[in-house]
Amino acid sequence: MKAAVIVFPGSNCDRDAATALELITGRKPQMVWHGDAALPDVDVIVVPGGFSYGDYLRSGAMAAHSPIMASVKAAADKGVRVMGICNGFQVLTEAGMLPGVLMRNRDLKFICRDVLLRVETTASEFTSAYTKGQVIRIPVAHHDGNYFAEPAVLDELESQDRVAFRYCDAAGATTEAANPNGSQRNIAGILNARRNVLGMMPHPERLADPLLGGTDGAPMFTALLNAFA
Amino acid sequence: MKAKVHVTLKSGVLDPQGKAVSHALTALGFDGVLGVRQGKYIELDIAETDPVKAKPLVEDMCRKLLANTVIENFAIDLEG
Amino acid sequence: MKAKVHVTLKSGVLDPQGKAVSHALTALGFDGVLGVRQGKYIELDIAETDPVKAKPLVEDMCRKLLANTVIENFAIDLEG
Amino acid sequence: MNQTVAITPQIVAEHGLSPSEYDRVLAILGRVPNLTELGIFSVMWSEHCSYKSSKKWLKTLPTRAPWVICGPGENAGVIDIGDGQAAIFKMESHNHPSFIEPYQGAATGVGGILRDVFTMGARPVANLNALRFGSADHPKTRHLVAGVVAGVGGYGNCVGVPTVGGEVQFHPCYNGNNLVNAMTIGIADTDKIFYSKASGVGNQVVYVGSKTGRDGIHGATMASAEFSEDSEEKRPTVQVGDPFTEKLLIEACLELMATDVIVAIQDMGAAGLTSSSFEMASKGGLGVELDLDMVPVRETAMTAYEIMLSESQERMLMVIEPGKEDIAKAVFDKWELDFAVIGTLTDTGRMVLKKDGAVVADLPIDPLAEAAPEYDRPWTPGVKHPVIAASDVAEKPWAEALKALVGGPDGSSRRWVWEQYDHMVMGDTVQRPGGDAAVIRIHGTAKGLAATSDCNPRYVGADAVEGGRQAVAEAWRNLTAVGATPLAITDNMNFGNPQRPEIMGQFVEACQGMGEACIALDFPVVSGNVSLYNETNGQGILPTPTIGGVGLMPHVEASVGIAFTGTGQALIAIGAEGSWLGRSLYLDVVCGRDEGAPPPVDLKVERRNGDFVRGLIREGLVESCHDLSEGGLLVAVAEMAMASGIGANLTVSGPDLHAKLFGEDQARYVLAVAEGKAAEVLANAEKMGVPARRIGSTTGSDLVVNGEAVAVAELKAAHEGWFPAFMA
Ligand SMILES: Nc1ncnc2c1ncn2[C@@H]1O[C@H](COP(=O)(O)OP(=O)(O)O)[C@@H](O)[C@H]1O
Ligand SMILES: [Mg+2]
Repeated sequence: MKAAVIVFPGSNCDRDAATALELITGRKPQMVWHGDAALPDVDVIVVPGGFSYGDYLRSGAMAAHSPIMASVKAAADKGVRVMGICNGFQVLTEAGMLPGVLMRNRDLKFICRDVLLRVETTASEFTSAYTKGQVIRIPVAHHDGNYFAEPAVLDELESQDRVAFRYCDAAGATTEAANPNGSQRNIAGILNARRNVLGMMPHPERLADPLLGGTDGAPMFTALLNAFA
Repeated sequence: MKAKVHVTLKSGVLDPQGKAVSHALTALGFDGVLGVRQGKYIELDIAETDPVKAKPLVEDMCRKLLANTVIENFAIDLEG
Repeated sequence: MKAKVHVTLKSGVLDPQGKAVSHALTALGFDGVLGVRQGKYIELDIAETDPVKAKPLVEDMCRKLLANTVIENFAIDLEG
Repeated sequence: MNQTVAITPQIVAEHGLSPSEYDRVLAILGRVPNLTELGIFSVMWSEHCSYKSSKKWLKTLPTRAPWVICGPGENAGVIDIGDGQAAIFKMESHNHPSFIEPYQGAATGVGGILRDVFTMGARPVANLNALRFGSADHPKTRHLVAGVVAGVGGYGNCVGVPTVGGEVQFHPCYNGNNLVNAMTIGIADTDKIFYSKASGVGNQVVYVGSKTGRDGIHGATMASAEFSEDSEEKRPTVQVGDPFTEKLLIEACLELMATDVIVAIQDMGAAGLTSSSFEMASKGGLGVELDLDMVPVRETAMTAYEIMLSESQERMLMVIEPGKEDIAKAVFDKWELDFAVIGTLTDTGRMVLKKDGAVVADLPIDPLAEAAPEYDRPWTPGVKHPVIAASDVAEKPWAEALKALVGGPDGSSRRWVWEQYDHMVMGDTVQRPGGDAAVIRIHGTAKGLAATSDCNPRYVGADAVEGGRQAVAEAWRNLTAVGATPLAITDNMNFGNPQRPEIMGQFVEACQGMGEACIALDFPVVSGNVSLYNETNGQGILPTPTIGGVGLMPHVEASVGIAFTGTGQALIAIGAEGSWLGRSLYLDVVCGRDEGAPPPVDLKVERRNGDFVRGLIREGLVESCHDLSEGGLLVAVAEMAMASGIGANLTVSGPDLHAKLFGEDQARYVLAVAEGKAAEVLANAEKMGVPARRIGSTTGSDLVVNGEAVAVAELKAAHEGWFPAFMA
């Protein structure tokens, strides 16, 4: 599996994503500077977390319009897998590659902590190594993770089985109390219609190494690896 | 010339910031705060001096960057 | 009645957001962006109907919460 | 033009120079300075830049050890951590700005300390923050807490450096002067460390980063001046931070540092371009000539005075060899940062500033630095307080007392704070906040760094010698409790007005105590910062020498946390039985008495007990470990239980049960060890002459003391509930 990680000015989980990818796939991803004209020929593109352009104006807004995103979009249209984590998810929505927006957290505060997610679909190359309904523990670290879309859009996401993860409690119930940021219908991650683009607020790359306190994030990368085995 | 842009949330979109401000004002003892909505105010200094040309230019800026039209409206005032 | 509040950075205070927006607009190909300043726009719905009383009330809100007068200015418009 | 402003005694006074200091200015120059020159003297001789009241005593602190590569005097301290790598760290205060504008004051505090560290060639890998606020029921406190915490997080999260530890305390002495002490740790290769000493006549002086504006002019003098009631009204200019630009600056500097272009580099911190250029030239024994028209500015018509005194953030000054500008410029262009050659190094020993083709300042560098005032301020020793016998302290039911301690402002969980900080970014956080010390893996290695910040100002206020010792010992103990070898400290000395002999006495005595502990524990001071005049209307803060400690783990996976890891483990107490209630949290919170002498620190015992505990952890004999500090034995055990949800059954026999459970005697730890290892651990302790005794086991979901039970869940609700309820 060949992977690339896009680096914007202000990205800061680019190295974390690369470290996790290398740990699990055994192969170093290519780091692609936003100003580079061409995207290398890869199977997977990660748009990492961080604060591209400081998250000024709106999270992800400026990065979404950088030239490299046009190439990422073109690659996705050809079927390349694109995974947006945290700020990467914000960039993908701002770029119109995923529906909805990520607004300021309900409590207006930055939140960094482990949350529980329920795996809503295994019908994607990102989530196939989990079981449907499985409850996993993954950290969030964001100020703007409050997923919003019009009800019709949410209905469509649900009817097409495109909700990848929801915030839930230990029993798997998607309660209000288990929702860290006020996201509509507890949505933590979604897929595009073609199912080759995933955006999620939680950071699977942060719990992929047992030394860091858990490995529930690792199956995301294993699944991708298997898709190219 | 100057362009003053107001970016506001569409009605129907929940505004956590506005809600928090309203809450905080009440907590500070300000009674009678019925509602608060928070938006952005952006002042642009542009080289264009012809309002007829400036208007669509700034609209384009709003659509491409300054506002996210999924949830936000924008309004533009041009000045001298 | 409605109070429209503009909170802007005092002149001379660094505006990282405005700076970044200006940069991004130029990168998007908008020439002739000479400067950008970003502020907040807050719409308040208040129970008070008398403008003479509303003005000092909203001023007080600005001073206590909506603006930090160390670095920000505020302006208030009252409506209907 | 400012050159024509007449220098009146009033203008001199407004610049914070005393008449005798101004006489010195006249003597050095042999003429009246112009306004720009006066401004330069004023900031260079401010308390903040010159350490004029504190220098004499700071010099007494031990700063050496075989692993110290660079002690105080540079931007940050440097220690050897093996394998060709160094840890570079420092702590710095941003107290006054954070009181006036909590968000930006705290944010720019973090930005400033980050620059101190990466300017030396280190990639910042961890931030800590020690925060002290007024009493929880003071009307301003919540607003300050909210703003400061958001500011610390806003900056650190955006630059992508994890904030892994710190402290939060409340005390009425901080009502008018909160403390914000920020610490950064970075990692560099030992052969790639950059210093600020300029060299090479003819080399270029280069400005990089953000443009210069009119912000924070007089910030350095403000930070050294006592507050009065109306300074809140005057609201002096504070700087606004731009963490995005800082992130670019980090990446750009580190990229350029990988080449051989940089001769010397210095961040522009307090007193901006003035102190950075002055210090670089002064250290190199050289002169410097700057063309202020070349300085990137973001406002029009800035005067020389303003350019030299601006404290705009996210700026650096470098010396590079001529001919290498293009390499440097290409890097800064890539990161879209300003880059300008603004001057050259000369052999004149003078600082010459030009603007609009004219010389606007011409000052001798060495005399100005050497003649910087240094005071031996009068001081009086602190009044000793009586030792309070346990039998003179009311004995309240333990469960009630425990709930009050873990569920009050002092003892409650700080989760509300550290969950607003990204403490995991960079993917190396092995022990997250909430334990004794944070542990991060050194990226790409099996090693780890541990970090903590500590001070108990109530102890220092009661006895500054003992309190100074204790602060250093507690930092050492917290590092030990995770299994790390403590290596060195940075200190942030926060005190009141040094012109009052009793305050100066606190400073002198705290230095004495700290120094003794540093020597006994092989734990030298490698960097630090002094913040004086923390007073409002003559009300000083408690003396607060915050200690930031750093330790090393050869095998990071061997580190332990405070959370119990299972039931059926033996609980072993290391160190003497509790007896000391003077200045304890119990006496203060439960009995409403903030009285007596603080617990004495026996540094030999401290070292012996700590070395023993660390050894056990390294041998893999320990499941979890917690040192005993505020609240004593029972609070420590309760914290271990609450962190895990697992209960414990303890047997502790009276008399003076309250002192045994809540006494704050020093040099103590609680260990949870596998039942099968308990005998071995106790036998080892006996061999080493370390007091150790079995106090109980981990079991169930209740905390049981002598047969009486409290649900851990109930304690946890109180512990986790206080902060969010307070801030709601
Ligand atoms: N401002 C803060 N930022 C980050 N972590 C904090 C902060 N305040 C407290 N903590 C964390 O909470 C835990 C408890 O702090 P404290 O009670 O001061 O510990 P100790 O008594 O062991 O010194 C520590 O892990 C500490 O790092
Ligand atoms: Mg501790």
